Amino acid sequence: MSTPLLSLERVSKNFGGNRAVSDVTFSLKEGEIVGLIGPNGAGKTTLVNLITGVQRASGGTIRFGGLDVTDQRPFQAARRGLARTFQIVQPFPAMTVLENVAAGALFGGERTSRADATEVARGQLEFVGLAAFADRPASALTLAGRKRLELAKSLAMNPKLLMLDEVNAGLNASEIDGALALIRKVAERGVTILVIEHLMKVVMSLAQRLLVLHHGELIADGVPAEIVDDPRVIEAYLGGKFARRLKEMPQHG
Amino acid sequence: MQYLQILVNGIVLGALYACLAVGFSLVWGVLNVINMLHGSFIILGGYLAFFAWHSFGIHPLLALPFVAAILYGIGYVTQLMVINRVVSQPVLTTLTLTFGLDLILYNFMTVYYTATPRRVTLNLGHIDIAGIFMPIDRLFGMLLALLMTGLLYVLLRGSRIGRAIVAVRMDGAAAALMGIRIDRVYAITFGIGALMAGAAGAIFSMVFPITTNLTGDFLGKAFVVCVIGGLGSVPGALVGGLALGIIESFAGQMFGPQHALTVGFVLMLALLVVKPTGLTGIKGYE
Amino acid sequence: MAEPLIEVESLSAGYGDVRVLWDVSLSVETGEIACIVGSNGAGKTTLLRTISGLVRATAGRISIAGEDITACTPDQVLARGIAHVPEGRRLFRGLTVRDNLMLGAYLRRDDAEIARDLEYVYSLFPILHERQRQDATTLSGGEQQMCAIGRGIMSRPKLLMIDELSLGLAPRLVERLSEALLEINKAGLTILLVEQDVMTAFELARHGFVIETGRVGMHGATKDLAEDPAIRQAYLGM
Amino acid sequence: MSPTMRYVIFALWVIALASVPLWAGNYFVRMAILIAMFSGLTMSWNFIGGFTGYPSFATAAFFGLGCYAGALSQKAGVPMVLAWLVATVFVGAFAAALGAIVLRLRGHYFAIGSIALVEVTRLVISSWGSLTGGGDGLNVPLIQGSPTEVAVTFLGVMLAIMVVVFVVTVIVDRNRLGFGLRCIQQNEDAADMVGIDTTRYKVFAFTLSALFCGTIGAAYASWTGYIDPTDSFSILMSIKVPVMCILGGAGTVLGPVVGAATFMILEEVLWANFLDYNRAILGAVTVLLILFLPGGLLRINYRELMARYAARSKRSGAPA
Repeated sequence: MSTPLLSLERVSKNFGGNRAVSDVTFSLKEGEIVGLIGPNGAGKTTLVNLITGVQRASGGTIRFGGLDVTDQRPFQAARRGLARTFQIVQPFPAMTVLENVAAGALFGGERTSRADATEVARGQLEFVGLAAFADRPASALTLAGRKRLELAKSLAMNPKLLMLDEVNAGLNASEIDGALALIRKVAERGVTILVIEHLMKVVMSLAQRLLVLHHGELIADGVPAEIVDDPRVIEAYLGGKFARRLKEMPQHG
Repeated sequence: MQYLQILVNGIVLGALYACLAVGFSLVWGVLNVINMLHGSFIILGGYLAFFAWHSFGIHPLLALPFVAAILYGIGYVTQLMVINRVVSQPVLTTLTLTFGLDLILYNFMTVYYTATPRRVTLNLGHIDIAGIFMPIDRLFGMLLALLMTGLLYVLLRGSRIGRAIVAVRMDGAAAALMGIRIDRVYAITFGIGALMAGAAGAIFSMVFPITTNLTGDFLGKAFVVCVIGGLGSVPGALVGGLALGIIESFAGQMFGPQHALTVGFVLMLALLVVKPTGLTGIKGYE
Repeated sequence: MAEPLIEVESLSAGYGDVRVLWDVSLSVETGEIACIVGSNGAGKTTLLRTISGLVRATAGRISIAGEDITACTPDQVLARGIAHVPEGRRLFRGLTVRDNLMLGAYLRRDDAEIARDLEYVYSLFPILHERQRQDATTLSGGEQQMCAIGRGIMSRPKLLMIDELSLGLAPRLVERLSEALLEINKAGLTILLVEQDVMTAFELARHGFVIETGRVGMHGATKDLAEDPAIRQAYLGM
Repeated sequence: MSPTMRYVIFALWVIALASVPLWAGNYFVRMAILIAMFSGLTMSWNFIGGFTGYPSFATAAFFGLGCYAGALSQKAGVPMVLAWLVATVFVGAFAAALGAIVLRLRGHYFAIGSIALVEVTRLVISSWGSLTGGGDGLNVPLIQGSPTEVAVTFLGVMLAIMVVVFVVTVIVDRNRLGFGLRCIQQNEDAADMVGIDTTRYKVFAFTLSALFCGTIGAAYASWTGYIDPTDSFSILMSIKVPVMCILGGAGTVLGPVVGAATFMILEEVLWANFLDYNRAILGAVTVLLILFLPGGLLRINYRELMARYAARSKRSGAPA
């Protein structure tokens, strides 16, 4: 078996007395699409922050491509090929859409010149369908547009692993479908993808494997069909009483 | 015995510093605004007290409530009409704005009062206990400063408006859900900040000669006290003020009085870098 | 059928251009307990924040006892009788339990009545009386929720909105809080409960609304909703 | 505005300032020197305050250290121009060393820290009497020549520095560094996430903002022939410079030049006409600027303004 692209070993994060992430262990193979799900406050974003060096793990080891990256800084993560989009989109608002993506190409993708970076950026905007907006300021885009922009910016960094934090939050149904189609297209390029979602619905059709986080602990790791019937998952999402009730009900689903 | 004298001098100075800085600290902590007007507010308070005494023979103690009320009014209106418009903007904006306001106030003060040092001379004599020398006006000033600071503490802890100020500082959105109007509380807080500055000025005028040339120095002291003690709390300002007073007193003895100021600032820079939340520090504003 | 106390009609709202609520309608009758359930991120909290005036509605209408409050600021909404216990309790650090409770009565000036209401809250939750001089944020999670609910009651509202009653609390504490809510309700207060834990909400409330991605899906009597398998789908999305 | 247009405007402005001795007296030459000097300071501040968005009030610290480094070098026998270089390098090194520490602070704390920097440097210089002459100040060897010759020389010097800072600004604006700094200004966390080594970039910007303040300070000392701590480390300067930059348009290439010129001319007019109230009027200008023109003169959409004005006059002109 080849070495996994990303592996976490007993990773924890404490805030004061709170344990936001505790003893999480999992790994991602190259080319996989994996969903990381869990109710709000489960520690998903914290986990992504630990992987990208925004926050430092209180314990455990994170390896990326065999390299120990537990103590890296975010810009190092970016240059190593770990890109992410934010739950709350983080564009450079006063810059144009093109400049936003070019920033990704220039600094994260380590392009040598701005002209070169701009060229790459144009290609990525074409890919995500924002080419027509290239010269508009990023702040002028709709939310769905800004999410695409985030994606283009991350792709311009030429990532090996792309982490999408709640890419669908705030989008309507048709926009979500568009976003999912786009993610599949990205996956076809061979990029490993970790989709972070609190809505199970979204990742069901997309991911080959699901990781479920609850109260900072990894409570399930498996294929989607198994996950939805996992009593611990149902409890995490609908509450303990509902889970018990469901068990007593003769027929469901 | 000499050290005891230095310590006592430091404590007296420190009490005055606490009173001088506590309003600045409150404004910074609650509004997240660095109020560059604070130094001029102090001098304005001092001048008002001086002229009340000099022109009308009103004892500073009697003038103090009036001075405080005038400064409160000025602060309240300034915040409500001007600063509230940009209060949530970055520090460059708010700091520059209050600096602009300070230029205006400062200018009018120098034109009307000139920069001549002035002092209310009460000639109360001095006391001498166990070899420690203490002019009574200083002692009186210290007690007044502590009293004012204490009153602010009681106000913040025990009154309806005090609770509202603390609530706004801790959690603006939750405070709004209590029916608290944030813009009004900001204005009241800024008014209290100005009031405390004015009171400190009035007290200072009984102890040292004051002049508009001192506005920058006073503002600098307020910075240092805040950084040492942490933002927005009365106990923090008290700790910061006393610490600065004592440190300056000893530093003045050891390195000469002209270095006392430097030591305070160097200490503040060091502290900023090591522990930006101050010694007692609760982190401001979440 | 009883008069609706609060009515929300075709409400839309969001943050900037991020629209969170789409055409939401619901009403709560005077004297009842109603609940809003739905998975996280569905827009429940935003709905409460919009009713409270913390978030501006972009379309639609909110009214209490027939009076339009769509454009009201938070203090005006509170003055008209809607109190909001926010998600995560949001007690004020640095203030005692008693001060936190008193802040609930910030808009009131009738000191004698305030004192009576304070006694009432203490009788509902005696532990708060015991801890009244303690910094409110040093309380345990359940006690904090009691304090937050008490703080809501202190404004003497017509409607009490509670966001995530059971969040992070042990089942035993949730039972205790539920009993208290029933008692408050019996005393005449209408309650709108937002809850992640479906069964806790359904057991307490008579009417329920299910919010899915910013829209009201199913609604009706909670005893019917509880039997509906579609609930599970709304959460797990199969 | 196209880049070429910017360069043309700047070149014309420099030529205009350089031509002042040809058609006006010493008063105006002095004014031109000060405009060039503050343009240089304001463009310097623009690196950290405009491009990077860090509210630095440290200008006076760098300027003052430049004054003293230059003056002391000259007194020690270093030739004048070399002394200016010494001052430049010294102040640059000082900022680089300190930047790594101070730039860990953000927002209000950075602002206070930068103000403290001015106070500390001033206090150290004024207490170190044996070296700096303390509060009595320091005499700097004057250059030979008639007052007019001296003034013309220093006009040339200040304009040369101004041109250099402008060229550096243009270079920074067009390459990777400027792009990265803008990203930091817009959103520091996001900048970090796209692979920008934010700490290094910020230290760079801070050092750039200091470097030429050092040169200008040293040149200023040589020009005036006398410096003292109060004048060299004036907190007023530390705040005037950002105000100038905001007035023109922080973060733009030409904004600092426009702002410095506008402000200086305005200040001079006020000085001349309202001797007693010039500070108050300066304050009022600052307040109005912050409240009504936060983006600066260069960011006003003049075309739209004209269109609106035209529309209004048409409407009011139409029969009722």
